[in-house]
Amino acid sequence: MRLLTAVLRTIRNSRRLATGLVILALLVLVALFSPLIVKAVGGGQDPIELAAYDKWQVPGPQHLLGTDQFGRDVFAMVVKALAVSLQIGAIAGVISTVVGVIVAFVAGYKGGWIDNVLSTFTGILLVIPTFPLLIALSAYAKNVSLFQVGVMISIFSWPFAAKTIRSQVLSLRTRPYVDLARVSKARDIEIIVTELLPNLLPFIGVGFASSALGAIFGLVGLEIIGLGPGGVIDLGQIIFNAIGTGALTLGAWPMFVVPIALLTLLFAALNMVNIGLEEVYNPRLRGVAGE
Amino acid sequence: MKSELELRGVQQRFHARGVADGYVTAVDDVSFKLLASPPQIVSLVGQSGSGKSTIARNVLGLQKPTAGSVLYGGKDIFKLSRSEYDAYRRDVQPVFQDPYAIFNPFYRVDRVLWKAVKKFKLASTREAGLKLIEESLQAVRLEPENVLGRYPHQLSGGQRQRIMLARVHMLRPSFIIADEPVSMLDAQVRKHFLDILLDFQREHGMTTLFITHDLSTVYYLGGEVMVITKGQIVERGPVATVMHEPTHPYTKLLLDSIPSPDPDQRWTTRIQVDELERLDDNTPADTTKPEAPVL
Amino acid sequence: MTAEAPPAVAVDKSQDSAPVSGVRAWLSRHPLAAYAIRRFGLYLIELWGALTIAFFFFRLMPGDPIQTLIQTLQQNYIYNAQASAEIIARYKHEFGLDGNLLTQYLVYMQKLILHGDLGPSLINYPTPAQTVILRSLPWTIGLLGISAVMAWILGVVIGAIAGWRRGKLGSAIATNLSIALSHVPYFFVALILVYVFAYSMGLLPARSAYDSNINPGISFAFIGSVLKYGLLPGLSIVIIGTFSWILSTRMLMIPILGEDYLVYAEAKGLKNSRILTRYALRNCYLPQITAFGISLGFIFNGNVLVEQLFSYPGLGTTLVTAIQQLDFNTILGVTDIAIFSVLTAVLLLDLLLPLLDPRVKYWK
Amino acid sequence: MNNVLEVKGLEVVYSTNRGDVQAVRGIDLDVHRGEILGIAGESGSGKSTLAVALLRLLKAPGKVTGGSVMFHPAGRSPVDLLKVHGEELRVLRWSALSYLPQGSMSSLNPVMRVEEQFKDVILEHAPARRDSLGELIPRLLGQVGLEPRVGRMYPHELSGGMKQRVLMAIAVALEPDLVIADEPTTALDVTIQRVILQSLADLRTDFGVTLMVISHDMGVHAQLADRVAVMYEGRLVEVGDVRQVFKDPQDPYTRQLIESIPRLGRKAS
Repeated sequence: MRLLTAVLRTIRNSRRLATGLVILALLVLVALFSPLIVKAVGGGQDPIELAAYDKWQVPGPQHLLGTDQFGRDVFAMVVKALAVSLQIGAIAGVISTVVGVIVAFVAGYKGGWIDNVLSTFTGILLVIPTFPLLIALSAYAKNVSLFQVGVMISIFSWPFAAKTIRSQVLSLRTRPYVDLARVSKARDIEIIVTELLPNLLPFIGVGFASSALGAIFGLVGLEIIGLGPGGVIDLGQIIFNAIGTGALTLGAWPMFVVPIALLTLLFAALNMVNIGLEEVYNPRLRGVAGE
Repeated sequence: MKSELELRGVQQRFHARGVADGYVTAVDDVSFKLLASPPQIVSLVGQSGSGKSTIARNVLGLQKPTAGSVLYGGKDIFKLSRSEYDAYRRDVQPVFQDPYAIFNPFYRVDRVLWKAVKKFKLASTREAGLKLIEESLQAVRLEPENVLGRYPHQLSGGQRQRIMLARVHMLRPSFIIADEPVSMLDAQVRKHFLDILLDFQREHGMTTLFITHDLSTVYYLGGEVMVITKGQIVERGPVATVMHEPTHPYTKLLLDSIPSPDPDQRWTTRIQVDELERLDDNTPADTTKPEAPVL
Repeated sequence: MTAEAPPAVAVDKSQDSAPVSGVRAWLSRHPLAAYAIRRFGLYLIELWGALTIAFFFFRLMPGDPIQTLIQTLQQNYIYNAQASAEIIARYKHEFGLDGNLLTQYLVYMQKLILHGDLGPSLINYPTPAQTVILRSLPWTIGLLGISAVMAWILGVVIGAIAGWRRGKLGSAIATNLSIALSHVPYFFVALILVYVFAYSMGLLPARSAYDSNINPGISFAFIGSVLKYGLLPGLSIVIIGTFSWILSTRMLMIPILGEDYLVYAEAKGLKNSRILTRYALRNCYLPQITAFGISLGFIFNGNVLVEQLFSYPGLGTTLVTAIQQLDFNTILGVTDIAIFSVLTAVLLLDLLLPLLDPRVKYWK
Repeated sequence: MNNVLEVKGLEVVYSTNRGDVQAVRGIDLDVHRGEILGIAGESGSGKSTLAVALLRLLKAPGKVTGGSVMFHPAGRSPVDLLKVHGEELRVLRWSALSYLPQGSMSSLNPVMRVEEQFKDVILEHAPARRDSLGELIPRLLGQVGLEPRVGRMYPHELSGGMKQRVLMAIAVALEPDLVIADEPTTALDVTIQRVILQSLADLRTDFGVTLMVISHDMGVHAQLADRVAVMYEGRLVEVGDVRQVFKDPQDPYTRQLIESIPRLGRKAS
């Protein structure tokens, strides 16, 4: 309950954060209702079935965004693909945030050689180009599911979350209230969970948003090379499709423009959440931020 | 009853870059003993970087000394059995410097009091706990209804610092380790705070280790004083004696540096403080301090 | 009953009291040298760690590329010769696949470190992978290096001004555009640029790195052609890169505006332009140098797709081709080269930093 | 004209979303040429706001809502400090009106050598001295008891007291008419405080500057000031000769302030 009021207070303090969250909520809502929307578009039949309609229809009242080379309704495809893209963001976001948080707490709180080892390892993963590893992984691991791709992307995206949160843990663990908890016989795990974690929520939020961004970006990248997971259509795949079939030259611009616009909107929203949180919770930015 | 807290040859070194041997010695062979009875007030006075706050952390078991030991009832506090550890924690409690940072901004202020009730099993029921909390708040001249349920930022520095005293009042430790508890309070509030500490000594028999940079508060509290500089205690004795007949040149320098609030008693002589000597160690002045600079 | 953990002790402080050695004393008197040595040591550890991670990553990958390769080889032998164990063993040896994993690792690292040998490339057998990679390396370094540096300079300057003039319209536009676009993948912009400038307007080429009718060499025609062909892929990296540097520089700039030394500079009666450059910018571009190093790996990731889109003959394209052909030595080699390049660039930047920022040598 | 500064009816408010808070309420104050004027008061009394307003460094949400501040720099025509803007104000700064901030604040640019921070202000206002810089900076540093090599150092290599001394040397580099010092001894160790107070007194003797010293510490005023002005809740409750203020305070608040000074049972030497 108190968490909720704290969250609401935070949102009220930043228009940027609020805007980002609203856009995000709208996109999530569309994704949640995507089965219904798709159904409504199809009006009894599956609009994403092969040869459901004539191919390469231009946008019109029947097909808001036209149809593709297989005669599928592009609008329905985009709605469904949005859900998939959000899903991958959520999967990878959760996994990398959880891993990142654990590593950050162990490294930041325990310190010493454990911190050295973990930080060096995190540093390596942060700096080395991981995309080759990712594409190679998906190339070899054929017929991967969406979840597996999410896990694969998380392998490379947790260091970002770990790095941000570790530096916060380092600064928080020397706070006097941590000392006070210690002299009140609190154990390490208790201090981490009750004293540190609540104050780190915004940074964990930032870590989640960044990882989700990275994952969506990563999946789109895989699709562009043609190495995405089988059986699902995500926004990247529609773009890949549009390029591959020369949809641009055929005048089927929505196949290309709409997914890009949606992804850009999604990136912008997540980024606004990111920056909004940073501005609200960084006391040095708080005083002077805002335009 | 374990009625002694003793530092025996405590040394604390920290890693530091850019200094002669890679270490700075914050505390250097410090020994002293605090007795629970008769209750006493012992002040530890020194300037920034003298090592006085590190000693507080050593005594509280927050920092293990590089050498020497901190003994509670004759036993090293870092080697206590579980029951001894419980007793030590109960018996040695702090008041910290910064009344803002001592509260976790996420929680209401009464949480620190409830934590004390629960962790040290001061009361078995919620009602009994609340009664205890209210009593202790009143003992430090706070109205329970004015502070309970508030967030830290809604209270003044003086109120917050007194909540920490209320916590001490509840726990009734034999030893209070007070690390610059009044340096961030205004003059009026400061006097209040010191009076409560004196009350605690008289009425509840608590012994206080009072760490400060300010000789005038030491004078107000009375009792014993130890002067520390560069990690070493250079002079100790009853406050009146040390203030009136200082023997160590550093104590004299400290006393001479307090500006007299009388325009007819202006300094006529000059003192030289050679800050440049630090440069000759090739020591970056601001990076060798092991602790965060105090505000 | 014995004590459970004694109270947690502040940890980053050493407990040992080793005697002062001559080396340590020397290092403490030469903080800059100590910094450089420490940094180089870290570089070696990172390099070793990253190469090791990459090696085991590829060898332990699900789907076993090695097995696939062996199968391909075996199939080939059926047509070429008898599938004799001897021949397979020889190929295994040549590709570094004989022995257990540890042996393979040791042999691989030994060849790599002592001879710079990455093993033969599968598709170009028997050309070694390093030869294949070295052909494409200059293209990537040229494209990525120039565009990354340009994006950094543009972004830091614009971002600093946007922070400095916050509240003004121009600053608000730059800031909000950056917020919207800074996380957009490079190839989105690349796609749009291709659509507008290559397909619609036909102004610029959309594929390859230079006009195939011109002979490569040091000639104006060739260089002009390289620039012309590199413009679109480069631009896509520059545009998005600039936006993200604008954003982070602005975030660094705004707290600096509240710093006492800026108030002091104003009280000194210095000219605004001077305060901006000598006081504000000088304090906010320094952390961005470190950030630039860290971003390089990330930029390389995005660059792979851009190269692919433009069929630019750089590392990214080589990598994607190699993956499609299961040329595992080349894949691992590209990864190794990318790791080496990025880590070395970061090292050089970090070594450069103390010359620009007097505080660095005391950092941990 | 014997006054360097004549403040009349100065009002400063801070606008908050719960209405305006008046920080300075109608202050009248003259600063005599060559004197050291102490401004005393507890935290929240408005003394720092006064300093910032006089220096024209007041930032939103603070705003001057009334009054005038006539400034009489030697050899220039008098100006109302509240009415000068842009280039005119910039030229006035440092050569006529200079500022000594608290040394523990990060007023020195962390990435510039100390001598560079002398140079930029000297060259800005007195470009003719370019050739004599090599001699001028060490002399200024020497004046506050610092060795010439301090000029080659960076702020992070200096202790708090040294930083304060560097700031003092920069403050008088152009022999300004008035130096406004805001809590110049706060957050320093007592021994360093004494040295700084001595050096401040020297500045007046050596450079003939007028000093306005803002401090919450009554001991500082007793040791340093010629006259003391006491502020309470944004008003001046008392202005007078330092002896009169300490020995015979007229205002009850001043009396209270002086009584609350903790005293040691030992006389300072």
